[in-house]
Amino acid sequence: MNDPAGFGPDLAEVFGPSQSDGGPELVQLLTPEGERVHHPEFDMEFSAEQLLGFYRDMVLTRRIDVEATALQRHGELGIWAQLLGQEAAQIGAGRALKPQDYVFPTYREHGVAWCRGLDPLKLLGLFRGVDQGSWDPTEANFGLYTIVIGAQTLHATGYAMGVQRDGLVGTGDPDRDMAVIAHFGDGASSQGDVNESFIFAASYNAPVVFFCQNNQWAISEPIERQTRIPLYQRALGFGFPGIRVDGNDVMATYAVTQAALKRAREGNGPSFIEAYTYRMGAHTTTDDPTRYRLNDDLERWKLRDPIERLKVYLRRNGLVDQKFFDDLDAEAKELGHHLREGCKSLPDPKPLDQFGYVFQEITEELAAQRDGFAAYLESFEEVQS
Amino acid sequence: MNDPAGFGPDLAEVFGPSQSDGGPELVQLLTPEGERVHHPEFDMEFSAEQLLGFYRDMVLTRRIDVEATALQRHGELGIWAQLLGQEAAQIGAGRALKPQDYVFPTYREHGVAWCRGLDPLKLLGLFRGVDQGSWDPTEANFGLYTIVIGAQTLHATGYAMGVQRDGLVGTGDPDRDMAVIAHFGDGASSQGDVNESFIFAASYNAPVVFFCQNNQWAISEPIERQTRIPLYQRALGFGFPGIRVDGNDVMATYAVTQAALKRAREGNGPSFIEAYTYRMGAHTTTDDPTRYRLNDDLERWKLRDPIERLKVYLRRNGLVDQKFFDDLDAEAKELGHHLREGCKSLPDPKPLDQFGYVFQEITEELAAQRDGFAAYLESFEEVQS
Amino acid sequence: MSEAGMSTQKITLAKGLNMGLRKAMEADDKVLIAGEDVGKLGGVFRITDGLQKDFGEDRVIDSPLAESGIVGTAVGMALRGYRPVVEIQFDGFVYPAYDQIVCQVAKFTYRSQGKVKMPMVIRIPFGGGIGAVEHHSESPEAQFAHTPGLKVVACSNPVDGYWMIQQAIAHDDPVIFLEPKRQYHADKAELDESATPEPLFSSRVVRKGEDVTVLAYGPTVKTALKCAEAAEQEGRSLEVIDLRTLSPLDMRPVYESVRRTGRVVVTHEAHVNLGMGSELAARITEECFYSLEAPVLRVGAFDHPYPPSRIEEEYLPDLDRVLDAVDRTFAF
Amino acid sequence: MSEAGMSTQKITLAKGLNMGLRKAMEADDKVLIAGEDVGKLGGVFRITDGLQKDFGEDRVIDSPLAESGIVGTAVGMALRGYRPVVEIQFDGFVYPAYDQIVCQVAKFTYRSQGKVKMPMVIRIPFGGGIGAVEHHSESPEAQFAHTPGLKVVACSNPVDGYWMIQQAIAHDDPVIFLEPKRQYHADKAELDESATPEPLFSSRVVRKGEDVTVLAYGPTVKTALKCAEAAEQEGRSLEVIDLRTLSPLDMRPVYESVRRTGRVVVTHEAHVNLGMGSELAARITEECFYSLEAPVLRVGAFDHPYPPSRIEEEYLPDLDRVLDAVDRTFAF
Ligand SMILES: Cc1ncc(C[n+]2csc(CCOP(=O)(O)OP(=O)(O)O)c2C)c(N)n1
Ligand SMILES: Cc1ncc(C[n+]2csc(CCOP(=O)(O)OP(=O)(O)O)c2C)c(N)n1
Ligand SMILES: [Mg+2]
Ligand SMILES: [Mg+2]
Repeated sequence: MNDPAGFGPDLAEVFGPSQSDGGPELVQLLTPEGERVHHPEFDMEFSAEQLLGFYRDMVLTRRIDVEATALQRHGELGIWAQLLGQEAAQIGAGRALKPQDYVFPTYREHGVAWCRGLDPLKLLGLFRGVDQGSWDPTEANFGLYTIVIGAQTLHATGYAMGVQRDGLVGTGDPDRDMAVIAHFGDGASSQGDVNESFIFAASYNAPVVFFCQNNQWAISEPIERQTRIPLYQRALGFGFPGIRVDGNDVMATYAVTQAALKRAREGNGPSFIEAYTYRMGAHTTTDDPTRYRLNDDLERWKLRDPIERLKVYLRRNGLVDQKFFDDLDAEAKELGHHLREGCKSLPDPKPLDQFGYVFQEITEELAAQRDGFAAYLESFEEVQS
Repeated sequence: MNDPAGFGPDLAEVFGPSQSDGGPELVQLLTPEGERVHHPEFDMEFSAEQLLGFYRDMVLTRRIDVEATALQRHGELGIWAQLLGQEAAQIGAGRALKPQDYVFPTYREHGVAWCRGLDPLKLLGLFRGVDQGSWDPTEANFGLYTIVIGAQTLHATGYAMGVQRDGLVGTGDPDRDMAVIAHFGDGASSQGDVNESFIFAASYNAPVVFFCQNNQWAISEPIERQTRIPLYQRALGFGFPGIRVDGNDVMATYAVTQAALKRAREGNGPSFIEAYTYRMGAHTTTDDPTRYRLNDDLERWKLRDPIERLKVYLRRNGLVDQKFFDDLDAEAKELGHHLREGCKSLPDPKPLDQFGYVFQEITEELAAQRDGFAAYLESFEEVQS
Repeated sequence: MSEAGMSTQKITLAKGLNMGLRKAMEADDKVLIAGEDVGKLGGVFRITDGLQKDFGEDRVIDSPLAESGIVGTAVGMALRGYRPVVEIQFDGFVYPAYDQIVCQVAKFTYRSQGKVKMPMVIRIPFGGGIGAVEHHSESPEAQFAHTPGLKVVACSNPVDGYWMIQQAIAHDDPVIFLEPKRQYHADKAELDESATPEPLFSSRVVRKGEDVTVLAYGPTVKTALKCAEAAEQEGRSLEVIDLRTLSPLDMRPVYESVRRTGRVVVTHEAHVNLGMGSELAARITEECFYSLEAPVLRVGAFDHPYPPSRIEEEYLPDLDRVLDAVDRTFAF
Repeated sequence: MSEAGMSTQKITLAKGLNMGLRKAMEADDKVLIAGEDVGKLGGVFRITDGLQKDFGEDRVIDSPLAESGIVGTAVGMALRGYRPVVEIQFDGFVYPAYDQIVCQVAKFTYRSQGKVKMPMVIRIPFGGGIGAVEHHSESPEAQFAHTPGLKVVACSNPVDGYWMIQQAIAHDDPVIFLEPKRQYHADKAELDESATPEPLFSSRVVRKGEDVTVLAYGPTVKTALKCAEAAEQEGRSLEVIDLRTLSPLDMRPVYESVRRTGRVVVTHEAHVNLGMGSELAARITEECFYSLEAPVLRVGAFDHPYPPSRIEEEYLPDLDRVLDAVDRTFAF
């Protein structure tokens, strides 16, 4: 992609390296082989406890995913958006948050939800069709899942503008300062809303971190359809920094996200993180990726499995014993049981209640519709009895 | 705007210099003082004939603007969007086009329209309210004025994708190869549509030049509200080159636009030009800029007047004689006369005709509405007669 | 200000809205204003004139030129506990924000089963008659009224402007707030700030009559009132109702009126096809079937796009076209 | 293929649309398809299955994930003489493109006084009943029908799907093409490729009857036909009309029917408030005032957002609710 017309900057330079392995700009602290490496800017020490915590989070998150996928196969969920392969990106990001930070997720942030302490059962409601993912977002500062691609990035930016107005940025008190994180996918980066959120965030220097999981695919469309340069460079065009991190490396993701959040909290404005990862499963349980991608790719990415590499590292460095794995296994089983049983007993929504959710207070108009419907339903019961 | 958190690239470096004079990256071939300067990348020789042509174009374009503004004051136009100060940007861009190229304008591209050979009278229709700017866009490959900010940048990109499909890019024959140019303002750069057009253009490597007149203002909002880095750098985030050119320098604008169009025609894809200029007048004739900007700024920009500097250059280099100015004066007067007389005799639209413009063929439904309206109107005439 | 005898003054609609916004901002510091040019310029119609000066740039926010961004960030601010009042510069420019409005603003409360409040006001200067170019004279109300989760109101006069904007801002659900732009600087009315306003979501009989019910809102209320005067000359008594609220509709006074008159004409600037008139006609016919002497007749914009401004007055419903419809209700 | 006796086959709606698209692409190489996942994947509903393989990436274009971009670039391609067929992945995702659709697609011809053609088809899988999450079951038709400059059609069965998509593509004005997604893979029908289709913008009586006229389109046509069967058991004869075209409306067969039956029920999945039923009710009442034995009754979605899928069948109009309305038309 060089420029024979000699117009402007050298594009080869701007475009950067091929994207297949993330390129040299990829921030990494743990290689796919479980080798600890260092980075001039984002290096960090982790305690054994922290690492075991990450490991546990990733394993349990994967368990949630596996259980939910099975529940869908058994007809208990209408659909499920799998996160298989993206555990490190989500746990790294999720664990970097402070309690006061606020998260705007897409529909796939099951791992981040886990870090926020949301009962994973609550995630199933949307996919089972018993609610719209109707948890209280203020409970764990974890917003509602958003299905319209990219819409939540503007909400995050506006929320961050609110935080600024509340005087909770750059106070000097790290336990008061707040940051907002907006999750979205590589495909989402093409939406007008996402680009507008960059503009607003830059214009107001809002304390928001744009966290993009580049899992290489937007359903069947490869990342090359959305951008011809590494995605993290998009941010530079808007005047704030972008970083590409190995999204299958929980340490690196944690380190980079933590730095970005700190930056936001301290009043230094927005930043963009591209967590370079791979969607190992289907887009959702209704998707058939064999129609559009090569098995070889999948096999290659399996070698970069986020859980495996941390396991190798923990083992190799004697940070873990068999009991840890056994306990975790038991915990995962317990979690699976919780989800299976819980899912089936999620209460079905009530048709008449729906009229009452539309507004803070039901309108006469809606009440009349509800009452009419109730009378109609009763007339049936009368007939039947 | 440096980064105490040490996150990512040095922002001071990325953000570039202050924007008040366009900064060192400004491509310039003629200084505000009428001094010819050279540029390592975009230097170019101009014949006297070319320069006199530019001069004539700018003077006549300004005359159109002045006349239209006066017509509005006299109640002959409902509103007028002035281009005062932006003549060089528009003539430089307009003259760089080949006949086969296609232009997507905003509502202020009167100078570009002039270069395409559109009778300026046609521009008045929209502002007088006798039509919607309803010229035939295929006549001069000059699209219809677009009022919804940024919408036309997507049309331009799609048109360019069509040109690609027609095999009219990179044929090796400079008289067949086509490029498309999309005009828009600094404010427009914040619209989702504009950013999406960058994404599509980059993704398909479409032969489109994004030509942004940064006139420093979007009505009352200064450029700093839309971007905190020089606007031309936006393009880099999308993977294609951006250039900032002195939009008050017709030579430089011509040189840069020509190179960008050539690049597009030859199949090397999109590029972005920021023509750094200033809106010397009000946003439109209904605007009152004294509410939001300093007279000092205006005075400073008057010193960079695009017409004056070329005049100085032409004079100083003996490329022009008094007869040229006299002839041009007469021509401008003639043009003014044409506009004044023509404007007043533009035929009013016919209410009944409107029903027939909605579709290629009127529907029964609309025909019935039209006929009902006609009957109603007739009933009045009967009453009155 | 509100001392006895001192509290009335003659104001335009623009002034009423401006005063109402100011009151709302004084009353609750969570109230924010956002939009294009709302700051120093005071908006292209000057409705926010002086507010940024007095309340600062943090509360009166000049936005980048991106309507989806304006509404989308306002959603975020509302989630953070603010009460954003968004200005859309002209009706025709609300569409880039349409997705955020119908999929996000309208649905947050429902989606969360009432746990999330979305107290947002989206102000839209609407309607034609100001000699503008394309996209500056639209009447998009039916599209919002069709969307569950949004409330839609239209003011028609200075006093309502003053009260309704305050009520809308104080309301906990999102409100699309339509302002008849051709009325901004047209007529003055006496404002008594010490009065008690009617509820926001209520329609109002603005002229009593016996023969035909004329339903109007926003810019056509004035037209309807003029019709009533003209009709009176001809011995016909029109009852005029200013609907004020388009969603929810307040049908009680409408039904009550129609049961008396048996004849209805609805007039709005929006296109007739699937405009508010369709819904009103359908509901009235269903509820007052045996009272109707004639079908509900609708007088609105013809079903072509808004025309070039030189002929807009022939396109918009006017006195004669409404009176013609009134006549026609007697021809059935 | 079209040899005598060989030309009929049993197809689903998905297949009919796929075959129709293929025919259109074969007939005119200016026809392009664009949208998310329309290429290798063949679209999430497989409507474009195999087309990219056979017509290449230049004619079946996988787009970046941006609906405004998809429609906006399609406008540009149409200006260049192409005939783009845009796929919106689900009804709820048409809104980011709403501005381009209502301000650009709908207005180019009018703006240019007919000089510019805008031959674009925007395919939207619409309606509910597939157990999906939010935004995947919307019925946005009324908003488009309210917009002058757009034509809006809805197919209801495999054979119509096959013909109507070809007719829409061949048409020189923009067409919003609604496909009832729950029917894609539901029923099969016999397609005779050698038949001559009815005009695109025509409604069709799909079942003759005497007592009540039932108007339906898209997914509710099947419901209406089932009602007619059920009603027959009870000795009531329903006439069912598949509207097919929502804008322009083809009212002739409707009026003709209503004048005979005097009773009308309209059913659609869209919200009742300002849905197509409002317009139909208003027009029918105006035209057939003295033929009506009862007001036009509307059976649609309740006026709350589309609910969680476990209860969607109770939300959507069904056999019982339509029959209930039929009964009610006799209660006036
Ligand atoms: C506005 C909009 N358009 C289309 C869709 C349908 N859709 C759901 S997910 C998806 C792909 C998203 O890709 P990406 O952003 O990369 O996220 P990922 O699914 O890979 O996590 C699409 C097209 C949608 N939900 N919203
Ligand atoms: C979508 C949309 N929003 C708002 C407007 C109202 N408006 C007209 S021009 C303008 C400012 C445009 O600024 P810029 O893009 O810099 O172009 P300039 O007028 O300076 O040439 C605005 C806000 C519009 N026309 N379209
Ligand atoms: Mg992805
Ligand atoms: Mg500008």
